[in-house]
Amino acid sequence: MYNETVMEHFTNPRNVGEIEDADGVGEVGSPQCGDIMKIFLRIEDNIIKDIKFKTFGCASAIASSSIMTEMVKGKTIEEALSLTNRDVVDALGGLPAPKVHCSVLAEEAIRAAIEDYRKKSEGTRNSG
Amino acid sequence: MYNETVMEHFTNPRNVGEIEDADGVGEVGSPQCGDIMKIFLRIEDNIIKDIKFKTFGCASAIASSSIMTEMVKGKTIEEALSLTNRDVVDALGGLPAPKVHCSVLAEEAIRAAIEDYRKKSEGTRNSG
Amino acid sequence: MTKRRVYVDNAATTPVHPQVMKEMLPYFTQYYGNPSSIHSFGRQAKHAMDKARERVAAALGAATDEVFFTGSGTEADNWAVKGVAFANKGRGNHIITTKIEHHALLHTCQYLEKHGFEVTYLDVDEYGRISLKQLNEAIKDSTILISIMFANNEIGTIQPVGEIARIAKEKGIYFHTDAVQAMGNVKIDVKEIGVDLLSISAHKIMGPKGIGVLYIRKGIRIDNLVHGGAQERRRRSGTENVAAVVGMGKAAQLAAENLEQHTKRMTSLRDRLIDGIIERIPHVKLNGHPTERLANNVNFSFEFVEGEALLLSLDMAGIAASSGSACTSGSLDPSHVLLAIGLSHETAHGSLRMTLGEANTEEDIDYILEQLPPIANRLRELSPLFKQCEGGKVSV
Amino acid sequence: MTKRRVYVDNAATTPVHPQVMKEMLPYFTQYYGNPSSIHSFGRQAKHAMDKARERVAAALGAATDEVFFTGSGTEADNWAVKGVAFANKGRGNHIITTKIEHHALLHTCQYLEKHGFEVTYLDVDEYGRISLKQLNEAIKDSTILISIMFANNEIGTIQPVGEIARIAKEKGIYFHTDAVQAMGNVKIDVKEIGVDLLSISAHKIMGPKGIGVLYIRKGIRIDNLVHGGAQERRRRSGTENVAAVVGMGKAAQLAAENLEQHTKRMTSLRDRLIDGIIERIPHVKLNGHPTERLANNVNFSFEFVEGEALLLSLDMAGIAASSGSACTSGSLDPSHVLLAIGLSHETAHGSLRMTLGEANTEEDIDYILEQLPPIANRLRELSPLFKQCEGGKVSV
Ligand SMILES: Cc1ncc(COP(=O)(O)O)c(C=O)c1O
Ligand SMILES: Cc1ncc(COP(=O)(O)O)c(C=O)c1O
Repeated sequence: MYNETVMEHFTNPRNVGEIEDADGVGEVGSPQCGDIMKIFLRIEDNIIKDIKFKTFGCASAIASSSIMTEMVKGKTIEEALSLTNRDVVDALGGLPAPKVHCSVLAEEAIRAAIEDYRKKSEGTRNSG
Repeated sequence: MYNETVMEHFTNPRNVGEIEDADGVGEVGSPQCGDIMKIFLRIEDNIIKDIKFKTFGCASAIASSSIMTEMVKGKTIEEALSLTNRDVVDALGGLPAPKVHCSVLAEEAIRAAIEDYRKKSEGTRNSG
Repeated sequence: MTKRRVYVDNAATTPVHPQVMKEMLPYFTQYYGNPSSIHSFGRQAKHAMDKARERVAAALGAATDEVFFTGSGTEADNWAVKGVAFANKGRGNHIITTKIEHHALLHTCQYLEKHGFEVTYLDVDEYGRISLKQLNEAIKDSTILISIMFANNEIGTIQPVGEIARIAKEKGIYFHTDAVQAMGNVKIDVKEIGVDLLSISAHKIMGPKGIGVLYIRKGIRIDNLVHGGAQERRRRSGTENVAAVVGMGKAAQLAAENLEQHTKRMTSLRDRLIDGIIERIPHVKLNGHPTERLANNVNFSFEFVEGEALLLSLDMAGIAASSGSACTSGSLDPSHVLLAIGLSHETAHGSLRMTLGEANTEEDIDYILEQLPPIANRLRELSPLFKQCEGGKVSV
Repeated sequence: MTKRRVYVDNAATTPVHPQVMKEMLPYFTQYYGNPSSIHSFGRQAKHAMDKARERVAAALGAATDEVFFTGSGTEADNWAVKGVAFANKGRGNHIITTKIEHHALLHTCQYLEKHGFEVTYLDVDEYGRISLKQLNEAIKDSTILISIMFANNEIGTIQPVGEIARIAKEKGIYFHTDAVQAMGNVKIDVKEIGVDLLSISAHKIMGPKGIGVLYIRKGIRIDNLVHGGAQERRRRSGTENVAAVVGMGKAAQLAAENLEQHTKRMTSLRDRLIDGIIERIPHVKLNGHPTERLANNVNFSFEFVEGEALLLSLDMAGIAASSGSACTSGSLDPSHVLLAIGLSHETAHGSLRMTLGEANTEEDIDYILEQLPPIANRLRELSPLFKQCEGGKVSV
């Protein structure tokens, strides 16, 4: 069903966990749909210094989260925002058709986390 | 499909043939239905001295003809007329349900031949 | 070291029993005749069909001419419901079934709704049992068929089919039951139950796939589903699948003969697995009825984790299980059965079904009990829905 | 001395080819998973299904997602005709077929006539061919489906399916062909023919019984026949019959690969048998087309004798043949196909079909040619329709 890359990321997901006092947190999906992805960002100088995730979902959701965190870690915010779900699918070497939405979730999750970071930093800027 | 008695009568039918100048001849069935039975009788003193048949039809039609000729040979006309298709089926040790009509044909054939004999002998009596 | 492989997905399908295989084998290459042919090859095949039909009839307490072979359990279900519906539409257009039927039943009913029939889908309680009171209330003058499954394929809950049959008979309504999962795990006697139509499938009882049986009580008005040649006393056409029919005959015979011993063993393994999971893993919920459940069915919800991830992790440990019915595990929707017993969507997503079979041993169960806790734990740690407290205690 | 057994009823059914059997075998007891399951047992089964589907697609010149496995050729025929009829009844209610279709087609059409559809049954000529002119004339604005068999199961006559397809396409009407008998005996390329739907059955091509295929061209509007789980891309429900699907795949592959060599050998054996019978037995008539006929089909009428008696006598000599289609030989009515080509009832009753297969040899043919004349002769002597002239010459 899944290729080796997907299975490898499912079995040994990278960057699992939470970041305390993260600069940005994004959560997408819903338990009803069977997938929730939560992303924690540590950002310094517009660069994603650290990223962690927690995912409730199937193997492809976990693998998509994992590979996405690898792809954006160390990148600028703009680079991270240019990531598409297609990039995630390609990096995983493909996903079965009914599972492609998991890669969409990964794209949405990193965007949500960055948006949260921007809101927070605006807040900081405004109040600072 | 057929029991051994039926197959034996089909393979080695008794009293096959025709009787020249028979005292009575009966033919029942039709080629459309796939069965024709023709019976030839030699009758002396009200007794069936000889009987022959020719049958176009399936194995059970041939077996029914054969065993029927054996059952009535040497019998009086009245005895022959009392023969029913059930007797034929029983003597054969049973026929598959869709083939029971073959035994009916045998009953009808002997009746038809006897009727022909009676008509002919009435004719003889009347003219003699 | 070869990895241990533990197959606990016997409600999805079972291996063919060696004795069943042995009886089937000659009918592929040696006795290959068409049972409709009158020559010796055909008669051999016909004879085998007759014997298989007798065995199935004996296993169900039916007469041989009430046993009709079909191409699957699904076809038997389709035939029962569509056949009765179309043949009796002069009498009424209302059908009663439940919310927890197999898709073979549900999608057939939905199809009939598009063709002028009205269908009532009965609720079930938290254990998956229907209410006889609700059934009684649902019956109308136009009701022509009640179709309620004998035992559920996901949660194993057994329905009170005898009482349903009594209600149906009283009202002069046909009663069909899908006994695909019940067969081999529960005693089935069609006359004792008083059922009019009953479906089974061979591949759930160590027979081959692609063969089912519909029991049709004598005198039932029912249309054909598959038209053509005169096979199955003109009621179900197509060259008979002789080898599979022979396999169904043997499988049904074995299922009936070994019923008591089999269910005793399954119950003991099942309870060892249920108790072991409850002991070892927090935040789990047994789905289905505590006692009125199939001897081989274990179904748990694991809070905070998703079923497929659980399945794949177990699979990597050599354990083959399922999350809901075999048919839904490819889908994205949570099981309609788990929702019907009142689970939330996320709890339904985290369900795991393990259905035991002939081959399973206590060692298999212990292996599962060893593998499952760390797997559940790992996935929970990945899950944003779950927070591990520092003291090792678990909270949400 | 063991009696010689010569099976020449390959249009009724065939033995499973050893290579087919070999590929099927592991899927009963070893790789027994349900292809819908996501664990390794399920994936093995799924993989086997995929491979079989590719093989069938390659054999028919179809895409893999145009290949749908069914429980039989009969089910494929039922599905094609009912599925198209019900899905397109908004566009019209008229179906065109022929008088010589298999019962799977005819009885399906008769059923549809009871449900508001109008069916035209085309005549055939004395060789069993339809007239394209009559077909053209039969087409109305309300025509939604033309279903005409590729090759006839009784007399082996092959229809001009390519030209029928062109006519259908021109008028925007779906064209289905029952290729159950054609498969393995005629080249089939669905794209080349331009057909929309096509049925085949494994057990006619040395595959197992109980498995068929319906080719459905992409974009065709068709209802389901069997509702339930999501198998076959939601179009045909029921746990996949994996072993049989594997068998169908291999059988289709072999049929396509060996086509040329097989038909060459069959044609030579067939003609040896036809010529031999005509030489040795008076008052016989070859039924079917002299050239546009299946390579393995021999069908004669023997005047003055009845077919079943002929069959049983041949059977006692170890020769397994048929009188009309496998499905009609249990019945009492003469074959509708033989009546449609203009035979009288009695001539139709006296028909004998011998359909050759892979296992047959020249020695088999010579054995038949040795056994058949005295058998025909004996039955003719029993027949009141036949009189032997004294000089040994034959008259009626
Ligand atoms: C022309 C034709 N169509 C359909 C069928 C039905 O196929 P099956 O026996 O697989 O149902 C047959 C054979 O019985 C046939 O010869
Ligand atoms: C309760 C129930 N009904 C019907 C079916 C369908 O049976 P089959 O797979 O033989 O079509 C199944 C299994 O898939 C089942 O569990």
